[in-house]
Amino acid sequence: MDRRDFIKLSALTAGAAGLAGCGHPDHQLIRFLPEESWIPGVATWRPSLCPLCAAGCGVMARVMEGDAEVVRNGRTGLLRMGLVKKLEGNPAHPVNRGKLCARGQAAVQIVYHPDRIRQPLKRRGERGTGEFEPVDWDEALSTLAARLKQVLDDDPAGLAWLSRPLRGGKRVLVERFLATLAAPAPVYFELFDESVLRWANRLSFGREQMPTYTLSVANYVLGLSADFLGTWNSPVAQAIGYGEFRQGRPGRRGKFVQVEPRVSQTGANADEWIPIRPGTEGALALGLAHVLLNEARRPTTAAGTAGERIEGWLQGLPEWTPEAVAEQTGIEAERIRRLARELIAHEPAVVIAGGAALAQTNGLATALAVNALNALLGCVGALGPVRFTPQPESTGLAPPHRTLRALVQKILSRPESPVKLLLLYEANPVFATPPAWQVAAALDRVPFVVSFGSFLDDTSILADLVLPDHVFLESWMDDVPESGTEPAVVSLAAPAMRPLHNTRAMPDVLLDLSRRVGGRLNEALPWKSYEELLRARFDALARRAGADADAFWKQALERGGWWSDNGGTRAAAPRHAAATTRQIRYQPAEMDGSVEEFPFHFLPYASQAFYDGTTAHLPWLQELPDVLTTAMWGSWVELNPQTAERLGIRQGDLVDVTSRHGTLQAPVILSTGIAPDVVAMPVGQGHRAFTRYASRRGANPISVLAPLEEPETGALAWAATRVQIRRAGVGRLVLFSGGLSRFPHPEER
Amino acid sequence: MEKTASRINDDLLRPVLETSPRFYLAVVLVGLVAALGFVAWGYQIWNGIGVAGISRPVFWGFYITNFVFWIGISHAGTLISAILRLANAGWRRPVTRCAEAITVFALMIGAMFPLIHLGRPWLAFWLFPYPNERGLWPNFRSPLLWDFFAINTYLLGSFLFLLLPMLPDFALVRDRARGWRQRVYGWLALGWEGTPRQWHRLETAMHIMAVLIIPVAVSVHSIVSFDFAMSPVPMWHSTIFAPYFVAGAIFSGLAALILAMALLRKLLHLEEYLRTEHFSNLGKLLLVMSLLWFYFIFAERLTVWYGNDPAEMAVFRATQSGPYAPLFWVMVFCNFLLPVPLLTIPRLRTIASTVVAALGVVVGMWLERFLIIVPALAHKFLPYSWGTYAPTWVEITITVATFAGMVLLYMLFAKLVPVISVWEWKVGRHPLAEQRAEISPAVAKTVAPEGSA
Amino acid sequence: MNAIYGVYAEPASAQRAVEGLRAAGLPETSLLVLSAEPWGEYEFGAYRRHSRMPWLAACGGFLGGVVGFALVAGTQQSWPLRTGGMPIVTLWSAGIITYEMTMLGAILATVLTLFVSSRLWPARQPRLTDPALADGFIVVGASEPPDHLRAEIERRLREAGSEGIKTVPGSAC
Amino acid sequence: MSRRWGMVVDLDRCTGCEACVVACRAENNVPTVGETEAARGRAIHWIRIERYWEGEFPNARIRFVPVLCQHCEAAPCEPVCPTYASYHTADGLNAQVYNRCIGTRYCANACPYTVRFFNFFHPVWEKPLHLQLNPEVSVREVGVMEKCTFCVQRIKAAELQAKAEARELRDGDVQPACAQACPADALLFGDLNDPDSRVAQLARSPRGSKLLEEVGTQPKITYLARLSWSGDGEDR
Repeated sequence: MDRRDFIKLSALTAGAAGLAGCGHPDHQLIRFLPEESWIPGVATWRPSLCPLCAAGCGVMARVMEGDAEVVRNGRTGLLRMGLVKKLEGNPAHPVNRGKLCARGQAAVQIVYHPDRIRQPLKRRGERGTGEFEPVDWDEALSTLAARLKQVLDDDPAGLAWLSRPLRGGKRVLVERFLATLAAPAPVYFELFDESVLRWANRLSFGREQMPTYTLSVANYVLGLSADFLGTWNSPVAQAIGYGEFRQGRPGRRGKFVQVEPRVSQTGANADEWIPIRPGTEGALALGLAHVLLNEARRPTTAAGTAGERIEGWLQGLPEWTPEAVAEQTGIEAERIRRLARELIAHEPAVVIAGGAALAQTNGLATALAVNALNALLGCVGALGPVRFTPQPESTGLAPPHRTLRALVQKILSRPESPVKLLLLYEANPVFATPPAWQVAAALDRVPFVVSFGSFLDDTSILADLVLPDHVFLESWMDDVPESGTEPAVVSLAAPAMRPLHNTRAMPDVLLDLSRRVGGRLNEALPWKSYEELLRARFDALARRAGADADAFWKQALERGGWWSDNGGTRAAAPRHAAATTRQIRYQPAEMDGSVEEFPFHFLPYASQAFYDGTTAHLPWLQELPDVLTTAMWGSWVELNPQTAERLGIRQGDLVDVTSRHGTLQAPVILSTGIAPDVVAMPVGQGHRAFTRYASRRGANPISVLAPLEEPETGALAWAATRVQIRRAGVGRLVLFSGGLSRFPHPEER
Repeated sequence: MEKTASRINDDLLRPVLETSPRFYLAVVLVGLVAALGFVAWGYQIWNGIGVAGISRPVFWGFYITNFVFWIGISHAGTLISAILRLANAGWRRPVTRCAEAITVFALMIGAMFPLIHLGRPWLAFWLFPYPNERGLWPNFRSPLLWDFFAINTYLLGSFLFLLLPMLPDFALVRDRARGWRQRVYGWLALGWEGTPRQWHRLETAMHIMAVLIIPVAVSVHSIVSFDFAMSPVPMWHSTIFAPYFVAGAIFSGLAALILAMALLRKLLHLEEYLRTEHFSNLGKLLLVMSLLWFYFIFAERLTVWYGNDPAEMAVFRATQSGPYAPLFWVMVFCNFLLPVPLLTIPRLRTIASTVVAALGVVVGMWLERFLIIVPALAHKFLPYSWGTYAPTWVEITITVATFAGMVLLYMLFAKLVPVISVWEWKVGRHPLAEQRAEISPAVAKTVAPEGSA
Repeated sequence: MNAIYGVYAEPASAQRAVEGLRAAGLPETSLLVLSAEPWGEYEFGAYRRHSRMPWLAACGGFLGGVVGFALVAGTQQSWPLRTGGMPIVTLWSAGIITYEMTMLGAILATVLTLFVSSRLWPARQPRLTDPALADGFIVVGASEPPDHLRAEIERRLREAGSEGIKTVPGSAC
Repeated sequence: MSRRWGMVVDLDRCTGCEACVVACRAENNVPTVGETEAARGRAIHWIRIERYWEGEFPNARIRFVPVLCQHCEAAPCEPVCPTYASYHTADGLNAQVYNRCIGTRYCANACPYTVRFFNFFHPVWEKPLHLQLNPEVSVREVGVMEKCTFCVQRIKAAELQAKAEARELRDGDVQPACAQACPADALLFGDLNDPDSRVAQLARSPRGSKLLEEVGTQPKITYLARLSWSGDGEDR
């Protein structure tokens, strides 16, 4: 809005205020002249992308006009603008085909969250107290530019980037930004990043990426601790396939067996749930392979490279008899034999391992064993249920957990932190790492921390400068889903609405910053805006596809991205040469804490509503009853009723969950679907700070985790902690279901 | 004889004509408690009905319990006095007015509860059938509309039933009092003279009213039971409900009447008028109703138990052995185990023990209403959506306030109106009073019927 | 009002007074009997004529019932909204309202009949009151007595055992 | 021929992911009540996924049952409402007219499925969360019952659209928010009076049954049974 508009408008509102203005403060606001024209009551649909997990679903945003209170040019006023009212799946998008999960549906609340950061903030009080004062963008950026220059002059290694794993244009931008400045490579961190499985796929199949499970072609699914219908990999795509698998093929209903220590939302759908001792999923896979190799006379070579990775495979896994495996896993030998026979009898069959199965010190061996089993079953490849989405560019990342630990160690290695400036973007490691990693202590020692966050969370509250990003619906978005789709996909979306607050898109801020810093950066990052960067990337894609660049761009914007229509088109997808040829030996998982002192296996799991905690600030999700426990607005610990009775604990009692690394308190929910020596707890609550809805609510299971890791990838073995439990009083549970969890039996009258 | 008549007047009109400071003090105290109820109600209207303890699925709680309870109490009066009047039971004479007053006040209080419990009480008038701008009439299929008609009919009917025999007593006060009382009571007496024609018409009217009011009373509590029985809620959807509620209503009404009489007797020194025989007779009635109540609850529970419908059994178990069991067994004690021995064993049958039994029944019947409403709603068909209920201070305050309100109304009534029908009491002393239908033919012959003159 | 009357403590003497007045030739319409309690078991206090009150009550009831049914059926049809898979005019539920309105009609008719026939409505002042009435005495006398009978009436009233003779207006005794 | 909107819920497809629950909330301006009120049993979810455990460890199994208003033909909630706030529309919807509701909560008691929800307090959307509100759905005030409408606003919009294009409504033109979001296609919506519609065809499935059929409410939602598999290779 320019000055003239503003004057016109002031006159207009002065008149209106004279008529109706007294009383309500809303009426005294300036009414800005609309920047775009809207027909009242008519909805427009604009493609966008769901930013909440790595699945990368395409969404359609329903935009309608409305009066928003906004700040423009330093003035607060009402602006008639297009507002996103609802998110739905983009029907054309190959990943989610018009469907969207609960978290994706709730993502719209991120835009309108009352605690969103509305303008740049500068720290005022002590670090971590959350006291900030607003600054304007120019001042904020000059401060940052000055700092950056100072760091670069001193030693570029003093600059660090910490974010969740990035893909597409943002990754290109950030990596080129850092590389040009000769700064260290970006550090990516995400709790449930599945780097173990990626690494295993690289070793087994030469693909360092998550697999795509095409359940609609499977006849038998054996799940190993993978919550593939809820929170794992590409849940919407997998759920679509699951519907087909069950009832989409007349006369052919797929069978589904889930093996896991605690019934997950996914396991709840299984025809058969088999509890297994945590960390022994790999042993089961090897036991099944043993039966197939020895009874079904499958040749050992049928598993190809994937089999060669396993020590003893080519010899037919002689040690892994069902009896030996039964001893480890707690599953009867007969049952193991039966499962193996079923896998053969119901081809194509697929084994899906993920989540807690791989979050062990032996996670890589487990993943490799499952890969080999799948290869033996012949289900990997273009026609089988396990496929690999062609990737237009390299997806390989340095194993994230290891890089974060390296960063922390680097900061703590010297009395004065060698990292002088930390740029923080969409990662919350203070919340999502075990205390022994000392992330908070490390961040505290960095002299200047800049956050691009839209909210003050456990990590960004430590920032010295907050440069709030646009949220996804206000930004140019792109993404390259690595699984969940058969054709290669590069998603693209223009902003679905104008920014609500005085925020700026992170990529544009980086570009702005590079102009301010100047020099080599200007040449390396020639784009004026992120939009231009994306356009350049799509022009390259268009060239590769031999299409007209303008039409290609326009079509991508309309559809929500580019994907090859016939599903057969394979973009250049690098196959990694096997990093190593050595064989992996399966070792029993190492657990932190002795069985005697810490009798219970502690199983954190990604929660249905909050995943890893990034969506805990959304009231819709706080009030979403967890489907298995019906709990809302809090944390809980799941306990087998027999165990609870033995310990004198009843539902709703508060318990201390103590590991060697800490104690947390949460109320108990009794569940028949959990092994007696396992306690489970959802991740997502227990934020020290994360808006009015999530701050100091519930408990954070990560805060008691041991810092064990999978040795090859350095991934956190987040399911490898043992705990003890003690009743601590009466807790408070908020349950949606006030009744029984089962139909009452016709008992004795 | 004239001395006696004056003494009766003195005894029975004294509370009307003289007021002690203690009365004012009591009125203020009781009135304060009642006023608290209005404060709580105002708080509820201002903040939303959510300040009450109801929730999903127990959408009805204390308020509807109180509604059913007070409507039940209202059956004390009119029904009992009408039946006794028709049966020409002489001992009824000092009892009828106390009883009828209970009816009117209990109905007034009970009828408030459907309004108190509304989510949007300011729109309560939408329940009334009147031509309106919305062009929308209320839904006559709804038992709540039936309640509206039944309660209004009953309230009007019992008010008139109470009012008519008061006219001669108003005339009496008018004739005895001086000053403002004379004017006010003169106006209230509507020019009552006491001619034989008036006496005759009054008695005929009372006879017809008694005949009419009994079926109305029966219908009122049947309809209150229909509020529940028309919904497919486990243990509500029952054919036994209408008579079960009517019996329960009479039961609790009788108990309330006994309590009221005992209080009046003590406070107004009416020992000579409300005598042991009255308590003994009412006690016998209470005993009969207690047995009848037990018969109903037995029939209801036995049927459910044999039916073994899963949904009904859930409610059955919740009340009998589940979370509501303590309340249930207290109810059985109060309504059956306590009153039956107290009222059967002659040695125990004193005024005091009758009062104790009545007190038990009032408590027990309140619990019975609660136990009909809450456990059933809390255990409907889908166990996932079962729930619980706990009242809040708002509901408790309003409940207590209505009891205070009842006491207050009764105190004011006893202050303004002779609480024992003076003329009916006097008639009771006539040696031939009960034989007036059989006037000796010799006397009758000398009479020239007015019509043929 | 012009009246002359005696006050009697005993119903038997009141009966004698009534019979004496009749013997004196006082017309039945002038005979005045008042009491604070009904004396139906004595001839003077009995009122023989049959009342039409039950019939009027029945008529009121019928009228109320018709109004009740018309209200239900009429409103249900004036804006026909379907609920619960029931017909638009629901006889079973109309029955309840019809019943209640019938009873209401009958009750109102009864009370109205009482008020009108007992001259209580429209409200007015009593023709005669005497403080003795309240104390249980029975008033027997003549209202608007013909002048030529005054002395005779007074005598008869006294003979019957009156506690005192009063005249209205004016005072006696 | 008039329409009769109905739904089929395939329990063999439902995964309990609760996408429908949030989709409904977003579409229909369902208020969030907050922790304290939710703890008192006052959370509002027009559609919920009931889960029932069967058997004991280690043979425990779970059943998910999405429960929403069944839009019964003989709906017990309708006749008990004194103000016609709850009534039956010509196309078979069990409608709730918020403006007529005075909050007797009688309908909620009468509903055997407990799918009616009450606004115990005035709903609050902390600014600027209110900007998300769907302008096509009214916001309910304190003291008013609310429940699933089968997204009547979408039905009306689709009918208008069809009229504008001078054509009949096609099967699949109307999708309530829950069915649209459901990844596994467990929820399917359509016209039961059209024998060729997918919903009518599936409603005839031998796996079909009605929830609490015995109560006599004649619900318009058909549940297709979840099949089970004993593990020895046989379907049951």
